[in-house]
Amino acid sequence: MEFTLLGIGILTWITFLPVVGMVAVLLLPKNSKDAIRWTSLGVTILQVVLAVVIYSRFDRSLAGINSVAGMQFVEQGTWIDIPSVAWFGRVHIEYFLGIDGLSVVMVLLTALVSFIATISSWKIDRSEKGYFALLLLLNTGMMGVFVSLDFFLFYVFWEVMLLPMYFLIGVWGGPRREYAAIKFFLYTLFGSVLMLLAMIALYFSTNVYIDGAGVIHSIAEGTKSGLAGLEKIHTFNLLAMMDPGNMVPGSLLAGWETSWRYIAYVGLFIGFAIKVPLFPFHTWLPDAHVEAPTPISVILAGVLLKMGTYGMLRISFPVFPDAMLHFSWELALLGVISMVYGALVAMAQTDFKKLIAYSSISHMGVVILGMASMNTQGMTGAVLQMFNHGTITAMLFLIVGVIYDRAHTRGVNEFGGLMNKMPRYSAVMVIAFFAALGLPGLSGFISEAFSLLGAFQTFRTLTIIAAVTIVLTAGYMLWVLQRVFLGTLPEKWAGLTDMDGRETFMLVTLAVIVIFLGIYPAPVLDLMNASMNSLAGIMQHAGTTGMMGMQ
Amino acid sequence: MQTSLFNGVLAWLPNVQLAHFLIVSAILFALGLYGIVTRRNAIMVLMGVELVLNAANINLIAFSRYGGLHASGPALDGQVAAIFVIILAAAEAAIALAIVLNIYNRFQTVNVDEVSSLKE
Amino acid sequence: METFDIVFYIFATLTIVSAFVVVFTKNIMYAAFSLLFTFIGVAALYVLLHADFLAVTQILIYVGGILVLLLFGVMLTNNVVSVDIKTGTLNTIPALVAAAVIVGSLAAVFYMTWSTVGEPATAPTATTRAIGELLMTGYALPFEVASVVLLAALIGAALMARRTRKP
Amino acid sequence: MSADTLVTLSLAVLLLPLAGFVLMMFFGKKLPRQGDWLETGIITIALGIALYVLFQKMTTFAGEVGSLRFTWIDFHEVPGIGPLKIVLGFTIDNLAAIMMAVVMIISTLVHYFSIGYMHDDVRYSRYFGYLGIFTFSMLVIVLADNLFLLYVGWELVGLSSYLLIGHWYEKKSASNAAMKAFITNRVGDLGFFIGMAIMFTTFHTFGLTEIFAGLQSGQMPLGSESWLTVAGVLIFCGAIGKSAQFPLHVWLPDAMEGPTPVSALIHAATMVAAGVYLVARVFPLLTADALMVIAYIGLTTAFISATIAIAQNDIKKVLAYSTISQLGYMVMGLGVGAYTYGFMHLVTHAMFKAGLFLGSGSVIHAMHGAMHHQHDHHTDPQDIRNMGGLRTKMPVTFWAFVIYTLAISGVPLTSGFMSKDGILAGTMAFAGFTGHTLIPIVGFFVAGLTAFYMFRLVILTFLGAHADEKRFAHVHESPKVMIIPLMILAVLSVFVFYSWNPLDASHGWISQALPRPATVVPEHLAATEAAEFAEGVHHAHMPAMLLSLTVAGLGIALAFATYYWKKISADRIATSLAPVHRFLVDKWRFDELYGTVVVGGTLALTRALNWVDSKIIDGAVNGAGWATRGTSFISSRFDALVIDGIVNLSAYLSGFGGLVLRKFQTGKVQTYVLFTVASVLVLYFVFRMV
Amino acid sequence: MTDRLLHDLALMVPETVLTVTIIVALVADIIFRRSRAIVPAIVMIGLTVAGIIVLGQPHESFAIFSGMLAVDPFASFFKVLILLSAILVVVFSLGFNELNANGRKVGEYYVLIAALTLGMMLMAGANNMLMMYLAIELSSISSYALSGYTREAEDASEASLKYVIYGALSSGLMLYGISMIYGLTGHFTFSEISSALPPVLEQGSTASLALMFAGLLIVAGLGYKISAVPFHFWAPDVYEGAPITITAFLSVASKAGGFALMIRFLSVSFLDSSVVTLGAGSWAVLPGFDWRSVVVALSVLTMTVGNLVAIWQNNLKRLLAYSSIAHAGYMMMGLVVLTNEGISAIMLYFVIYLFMNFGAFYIVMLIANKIGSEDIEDYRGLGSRAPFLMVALAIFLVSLTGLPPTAGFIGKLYLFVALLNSGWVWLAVVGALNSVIALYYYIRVLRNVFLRGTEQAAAPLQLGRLEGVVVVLLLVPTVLLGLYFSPLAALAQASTKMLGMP
Repeated sequence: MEFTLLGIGILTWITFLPVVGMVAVLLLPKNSKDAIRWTSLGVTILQVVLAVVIYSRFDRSLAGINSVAGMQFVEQGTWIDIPSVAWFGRVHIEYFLGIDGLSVVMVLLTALVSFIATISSWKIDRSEKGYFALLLLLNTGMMGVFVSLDFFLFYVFWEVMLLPMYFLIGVWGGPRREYAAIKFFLYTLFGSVLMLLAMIALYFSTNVYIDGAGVIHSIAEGTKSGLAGLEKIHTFNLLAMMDPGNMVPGSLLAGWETSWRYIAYVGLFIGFAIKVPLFPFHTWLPDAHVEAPTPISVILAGVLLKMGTYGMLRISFPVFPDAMLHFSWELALLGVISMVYGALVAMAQTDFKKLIAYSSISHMGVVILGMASMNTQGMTGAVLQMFNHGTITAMLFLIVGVIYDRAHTRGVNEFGGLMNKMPRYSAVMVIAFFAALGLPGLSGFISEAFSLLGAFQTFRTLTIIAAVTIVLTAGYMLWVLQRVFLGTLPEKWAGLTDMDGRETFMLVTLAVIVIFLGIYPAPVLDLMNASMNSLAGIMQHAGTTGMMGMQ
Repeated sequence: MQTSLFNGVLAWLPNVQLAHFLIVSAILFALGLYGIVTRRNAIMVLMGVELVLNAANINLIAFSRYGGLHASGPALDGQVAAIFVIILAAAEAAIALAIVLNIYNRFQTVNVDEVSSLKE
Repeated sequence: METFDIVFYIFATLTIVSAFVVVFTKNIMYAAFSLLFTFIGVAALYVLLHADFLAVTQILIYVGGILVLLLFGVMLTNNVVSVDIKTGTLNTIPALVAAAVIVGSLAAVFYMTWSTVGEPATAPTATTRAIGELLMTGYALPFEVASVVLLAALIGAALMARRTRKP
Repeated sequence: MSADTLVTLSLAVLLLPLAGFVLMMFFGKKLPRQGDWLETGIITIALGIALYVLFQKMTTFAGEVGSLRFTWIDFHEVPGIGPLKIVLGFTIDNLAAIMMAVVMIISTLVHYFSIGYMHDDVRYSRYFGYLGIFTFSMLVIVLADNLFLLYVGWELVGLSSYLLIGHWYEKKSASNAAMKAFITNRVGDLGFFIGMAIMFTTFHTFGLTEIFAGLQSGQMPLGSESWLTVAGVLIFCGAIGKSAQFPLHVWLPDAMEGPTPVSALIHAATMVAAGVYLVARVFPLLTADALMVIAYIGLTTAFISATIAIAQNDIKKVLAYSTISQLGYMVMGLGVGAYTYGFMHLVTHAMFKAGLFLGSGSVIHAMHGAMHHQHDHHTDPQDIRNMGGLRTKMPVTFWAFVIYTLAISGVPLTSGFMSKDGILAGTMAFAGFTGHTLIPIVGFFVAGLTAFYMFRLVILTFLGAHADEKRFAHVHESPKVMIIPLMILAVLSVFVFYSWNPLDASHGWISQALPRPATVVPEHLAATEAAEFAEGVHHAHMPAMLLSLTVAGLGIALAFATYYWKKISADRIATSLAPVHRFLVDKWRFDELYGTVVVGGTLALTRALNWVDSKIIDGAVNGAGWATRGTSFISSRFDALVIDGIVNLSAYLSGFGGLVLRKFQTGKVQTYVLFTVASVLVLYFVFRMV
Repeated sequence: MTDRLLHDLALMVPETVLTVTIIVALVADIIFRRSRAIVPAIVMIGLTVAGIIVLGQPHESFAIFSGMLAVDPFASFFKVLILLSAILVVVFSLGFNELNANGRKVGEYYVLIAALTLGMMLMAGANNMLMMYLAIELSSISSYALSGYTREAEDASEASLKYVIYGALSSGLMLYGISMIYGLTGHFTFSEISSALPPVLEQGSTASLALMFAGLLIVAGLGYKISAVPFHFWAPDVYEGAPITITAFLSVASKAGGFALMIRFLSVSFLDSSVVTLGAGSWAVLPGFDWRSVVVALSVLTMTVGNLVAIWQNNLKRLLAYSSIAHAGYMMMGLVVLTNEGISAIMLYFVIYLFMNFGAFYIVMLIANKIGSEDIEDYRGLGSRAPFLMVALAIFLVSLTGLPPTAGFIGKLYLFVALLNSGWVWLAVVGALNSVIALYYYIRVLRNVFLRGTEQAAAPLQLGRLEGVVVVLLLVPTVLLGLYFSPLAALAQASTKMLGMP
C-alpha cells in the first residue's frame, strides 16, 4: 500500500505536518493570536483528513508486525550512512516508516486526540505562540513514535516529546507545575536512557546484509542470494531485530533465554513501563495530570500513556519473545496490581483530576494484563483498550476542564447537583463515566472484556483478582458522579453555565465515537486483527518451539 | 678518635649508587609538596614548587648518568630534558611571581588561604 | 668508601637539611637563603653525576635568576620596615602524613627497582659540547618551543605585574 | 412466515423502546405533554407485537425455535484456536416468548400507571425515556441466545435501574440507593463474567447452543468436571446480584427510593426476575452440585427476607422483602429441579407483585395527595402505621390488592397458588430424592410467613380505622389511568390464564410449553432426571397442596387474629422478643455488616493506599521530608529545594552526594593540592593491591 | 639532514604560522597602540590560515623532529578543533563587555590566545614526554595570564593565583613521573617507551610498581588538563573567576588538547604490540600499569562528581564548569574500551561538545553583557525578554543533556555504542544514569528562564545582528548534527589513525 502526495509519503506528511505548522506559528507575529490558533487547528484538521485517508486505504488483510511486506504506506530510505573503516562497520540508519494493524490504530487515535486537544486549547491565554508551537512539536513526536519502524528513529521521536511536554506542563500548568514537570521529565528520561542502552545492545546483536542500493536483506535471504555485492552491517531496523536469524553469533543479546537478554528486556521494559505508567513507576502521573492544563492532560492520557504499551507490543514482544514469555506472569501481575491499586487509590481522591489520573493507571493496567495474555483476544482487547481509553479519558479530562474553567476548583466534594444546572454537560458526563466503568454498549466495555477474557485463558487467578476492579471502578466512578452531579446544587455555583458550542463539539465528537465503537467495534478491530493474530502467533510459536523454531 | 668515628660512620654508610640520588630526590620531592601544601605565603609555596622541580631534575640527571634499567647505558637525553625543566621553571616562576604581585595589589596579602572567595 | 661517597653524603645532607629549613622555617628570608643552599647542594650532586654543564646552569639560572626573582617577590610583597616576614602554615598534619607516605613509598620503589644498577661502565666525558649538539639536532624543536614559552611568560608576567590603578 | 420471522418481529419489540428512549431524551421536553403519549404509544404497539409473537409461538410454531445470528467480531484465523468469530444472536423459544410478553405487559401497564402517578414530576419526559431504555435492556436479556448479550443486557438493566432509582437524585438517599444497587449488582456480575470467561476459554464461543453442544460432546470447562460446577455457580452469581439473592439482597429494599411504578416494573416483576430467567436459560449446564447450591441460596433468601418482612412498617419495604422472598422461592424451585413451576412462579409473581406495587403506589399517591393538601411534609406517606381504613375510600385499589394478596399467599383459584404449589411439591420430591428435608420444611414455613405478613399489610392499610381522621377526609381514589392497570393485573392474577384446572397446573399451557430441558452435563454429575423428577412431583402434589393450604390458612388466620381482631398483641410479642424483633427490624443487620466490613474496609484500604502512594511509593522515589529532616547537617536550603520540587530519591541521593562532594571545594588551593596528592597516593595503593 | 629538516618543517607549517602570528601581533600591538582591532584581526587571520593548512595536510602519519611531534590525522583533527575554538573565542572576545571596558589594552590578550592555541596544538601532536611537558607548560603559562586578564577584578586575580599554583604543582607531579619513566626505559618518545618497557618489566615485579607510580603522576598531570576528578579542583574556581571567553576556551580547547595528549600518551606508550590476536581497531595494554582501570575509575568519578555538584550551583558559569567536568567524564569512557571506535566516539563528542558548550557560554556571556549577572536566579523571566536567545540556550542545554534530536545525543550515543560493543555494560549504565542527573540541573536553568517570570515586566533585551549570527552559527550544527551526522562520524572514524598505533 502506497500513497504519496507531492512525492512524499503520507506517513511523512502526517508526521511532519505539525513541524511545518510550528514553523508557520513561529513566523506569525506574537499578537495575531487567532491566526496562530487557526493555523494549529488547520494542521490538526489536515492530520485528521490524512488519518481518514489512511483508514480508508488500509489493507486489513496484511499483518505486518515482523514482515516488511505486511507493513503499509512504507517509506524506507537511508537516513544516515557512514561508510565502514577497517575496524568499524558501516553504520546505516534508515528512515523507515510504516504502519500495520497495531500502529494504524494509534495513528488514528493520535490524530483524533491532537485535534480535540487543539480545540480544547482555544482558551489558552498566555504566550499562545509558544504554546501552540510546542503543542505541534509534541504532536510530531507522538505521531513519529507510532509510525517509526527503525529503533533509532523511534527513540528520537520518543525523546522529542519530552521537552515540549515539560514546557507545556511547566509554563501553562497549575500551581505546582514546576514540580510536576520536572518529575515527569526525570522519570521519563530515566526510563529512556535504559531504553537507549537496550537499543544499542540490540544494534550490535543484529546483523543484516545491505546491497549496493542500500536495501536491507535478512541474513537468510542474503545467504540464499549468494552474497554478491552484499555487505554485512548492524542495523536499528526493528523488523530485522525481530528475526532471530539475524542475530550476531556470540554477541551480547545472541542466543535464547540468556541473562543478558533478560536484562536488556527489563531495561526496555522499565522505559516503557514508566510511560504507561505501571505500578510502581506511576507516581509521576497524578502530579503531571493535576498540574497540566486540560488539553495537555488530554494528550497525556489520550496518547502519551499509550506509547508505553505500544512500545511493548511493537518492540518488546516480537524482539524478545523469550523474555516476554519468561516474564509474562510478572507483567500480568504488575498489570493487575496497577488495576486494583489504581482503582483503590482513585477512590480515596477528592481532587477530580487526580481521581481521573489514578483511574488511568487502573485502566492502563487492563492493557498490560490483556497483552500479557499473549493471545489474540487479550492483545486485541489491549490495543482496543488503548484506543478506547484514549477517547474516554480524553472525555473525562475535558469534563474536568469544563468545570474547572468555570469554578476554578476541582474538589469533588465542593460540587453537587450539577445535573440540573448543566444538563448537556451531565449527559456527556454520564456517557463518559459509564464508558469508563465498562458499561456494555460503550466502547470501554468491549476492550476490557476481551482483555480479561484473553487474560483468563492464560492467568486464571490473576484475572479473577483483576476482575474485582469491575466493582471498584463502578464504586469510585459512581461516587464521583453522586458527589458532583447528583444531590442539590450549592448556592455558590448558581451562576454556572452549561457547555458552550466548542466544548459541546469536542465532547460530543468523542461521545459519538465511544458509543459507536461500543456497539460496533469491528471498524477498529478489523484494522488490527491480522496483526494481532500474527503477533500472537509469534509469541505462541516462540513459546512452543524455542529458538530453534524461530529460525 | 674523631677520625675513627668518622670512618665508622662512613663504613656504616653504604657505597653511593643510583638509588641514593633517587632517595635524595624523593625527599626533596616530598618536602616540596609539603611546602606547597602548608605554607600560607604564596612565595613560599613557589619555593616548594622549585623543590619539586629540582627533585625531578636530580632524577633525570641521575638516570642520565646511570642509564637506568634499560640496556642502552648512559645517555644525555636526561640532561637535555633537565635544561628545559630549568628554563620552564624560570618562566613559571616569573609568571607566578607576577600573579602574586597582582594579588598583593588586589588583596594586600600574599597569604594563599586568604584568597579564597571562589568556592562552593 | 671513597671520596665520591663522602662528598655525596655531605652535599646530600646539605641539600636535604636546607630544604627542610625552606619548608619549615617561619621566616621567609631564612627560607629564601636556605633555598640557595639547596640549589647549590643540588648543583653539587649534578657535578657528582658528571653533569657539569647542568651544574653551572643550575647555579646560573636558579641562583642567579629564580632565587633573585623570588627575593624580589619577597621584597615587593612584604613590608620590610615592619618585621612581618613570618608566615603561617596550614594543613600541617595531613601534609606531614602525605609527605611521609610519599617518601616511604617512593624510596621503597626506588631502592627496590634501581638498587641493582651499578656504576656505569663508560667513563664520564665533558657534556657541554654534546648537549649543545643535541639541542641543535634532536632537540631543536623543544628548544624553539621553549623560546615561545619564555616569550609567553614574558608577556604574561609583564601584563600581570603591570601596576594599575585600583578600581 | 417462519419461526425466524418471529425473531424479526421480536427485534421490532426490542428496538421500539430504544427508539422511544432516544426520542424522549432528545425531543421529549419539547413535545406536548412532554411526550408521554409517544413513549406509551410505542410501548403499546410493542406490546401488541409481543403478544402476537407469543400467540404465534404457542400455536403455529410450537415446536420451532426461531433465531437470528450475526457475526459481530471476526477474529479470523487465531493462533492456537483456529477461526474465531464472535457470533451473537437473538432467539425466540417458548421461554423467551413468554418472558417477552410478561415484560411487555407489565411495562405497558406501568407506563400507563405512570402517566397518573408521575404527572407533575420535574423530569417527566426523562422518566419515560428511562422506562424505554429499561424495557429495551430487559428485552436484550430475554432475547439473547448467548452469554455475551445476556451480560450486555444484564449491565444495561443495571444502568437503567441506576437511573430510575436515582430519578429523584436530589435526595441523598435516592442517589445512595442507586449507587448501592449498581455496585452490589456488579459484584454479582463479576461472578457472571468469570463464569462466562470460563466458558469462552473452553468453547471459544458465547452461544449457549454451542456451549451445550460442546458439553454434551464431553468437553469439560477448563478440562475438569469441578470447573463445570464452578462455572455454573459463577454464572448463577449474576442471578444472585440481579435477583437480590442472599448475600447480595441488600440493594433491593433501598431501591424502593425510586418512583413506585419503577419498583413495580423493575424491582418486582421483571428485572429482578432476570436472575431466575438466567438460571432457566443456562439450566442444562448446571450440575447437581450447582443446583444444590442454587437451591440453598434460594432457600436462605426466602427465609431471611420473609422474616424481615414481618417487622417492616414501610409499605414498599414490606413488598420489597416479599419480593426477595418470592425470588428466593423461584430460585429454590429451579434449584430443586422444579424448572417449570419455578419459571411459572416468575410469571404469576410478576403479575401480582407488579399489582401489589402499583396498588401501593396508588395508596401512596393518595396518602401523599392528602398530606399535601394538609401541608404535612413530615409524616411518612409510606408508613402503614399512618394508614388504615382505606378500603372505603379506595375500593378498586383495595379489591385489587386483596386479589394480589390472595395470590401471593397461595390461596386456591389464584395464579400464585398453582405455581407455588408446584414449587413446594418439587421441594418435597427433591427431599425424597436427595434427603435434603430442610428445603421443604423451610419452604412451607416461609409460605406461612408470606401469608401472615401480606395479610398484616392488607389489614393495617385498608381495614380498621385510619390513623388521622382529618387526613382521611382528603384521601381519594386514584385516577382511572392508574386503577385500570390495577384491574388488569388483578384479572391476570386469576388461575384461568395459566391453566384450566385451578388445582393442578401441570396440564396448563405454560407447563406444557416449558418442560424441563434435558441436561447436557455428564450423567454422573446431573441432577435427578427430568421424567423421574416429574413422577416424584406428581406424587408429592397432593400432600404439598394440603400442607400449603394449611400453612397459608394458618398465616392468614394469625394475621387476622393479631391485627384485625387484636386477639394477640403484636406489641407484646415484640417486647418480649425484643432482641429478635430488633434484629428483624434491622434486616438482620446486613447493611451494617457490609457497611462496616466491605465498604468500610475498602474505604480504609483506599485511604491507606493513598497514604502509601503519596508518602511511601512516591516518597521512596521522591524523598519526603522525613528523610531530609532526619539528616542534621542538611541545610534549610535543601528543604526549600524539596518544596521547590526537585528531589526524588535518586535526586535525593544525588543532592546529598553533591552536598558532600561540595565540601571538598573549599576555595583554598592548597587544600586542593593536598586532595590531589592524597588521591594519587590512594590510587597508587588501590591499584597496587589489585 | 637538510631535506629531513625541510620535510619536517613543511609539516610544521601550521605551528610556524601561529608562531609568526604571535610575533607579528606583538609587534603590531606595539606599533599600533591605539587600534583595538588590528591585533585580533592578525590573530584571526593567523588562526584561519593555520586551520586551512591543517585541513590540507596529508592524511598520513609522520613523526617529525626526531619523533618529537607526530603529524597524523588524529592530531590534525584535534588541531582543527582547537583552531576553531580559538577563532570562536576571538569572535566572542570582540563583543565581551567586561574585557573591553575601561579602555583596557587588549593586544596581549589576543597574543596570549594565539600562544595558548599553539600550546594546545603541540599537545595534540606531542609524541615525546619532553614535548608533552613543554606543550602543557606553554598552554598553562598562557592560560594563567589569560584567566587573570581582567585583573582589577578580584575574581580573576584569585583565579589566576589558584590556577598557577595548582598548575605548577600538577606539572611538577607530571615531570616527576616523566623522570621515573625515563629512568625505567631511558626514552622520552612514546613509541620507544612502549618497545622498551617489556624487557624492563621482566626484570622484576618492583619495576611495575615504579611504572605505576610514574604513570599515576603523569595521569595526574594530564587529568589536570582535562579536569578529571580528582584533579579537577582548580577548574570550578578558575572557570568562575576567569573571563567567560577564557572559561569557554579552557573548557573546550584545553580539554581537547589534553584529551589528545592523554589518548596518545596512554595508548602509544603502553601499547602491547605483542598481542596481535585482537580484531581490527582494537589494541591491548602492557601489563604493569593498568591504566585502563585508572581511567575507568576517573571516568566514573568525574562524571558523577561533576554532575552531583553541578546540581547545587547558582552561578551559571560555575554550573557550566561542573558540567564540563562531567563531560570530560563521559568522554573518558571512550578511552576505556581500547578500540578506535572509542577514540572516534571521543572525537565525535568533542566536535559536538564544541558547538553546544560554546553556544551555552556565548549566551551566558551575552546575558552577562546585558544584565551584568551570571546568577541563575537573575535569569528569571528572560524567556519573554529574550525569547530567541533563551530558546537557543534551551537547545544548547538540551544538547548538553544529550537528548535527541540534538547533536549531544549523537555524541552520547556513540560513546554508549562503543562501550556496549565492548561489553562495558555497567559503565554505560553509569553514564546513562549520569545524564539523567545532568538533566536536572540543566533544566533548572530553563525552569527559571521559562517557568518563572519576574514580577514586573522588564524591557526586552536587544540582540545585535552579529551576535544573532554567531548564535545561529553555533545553533545550526547543534541541531543539524543531531539529525544528520554521517559526514562528521565518517570524519571522526577516518581520523583515528594515530602514529604508532596499529
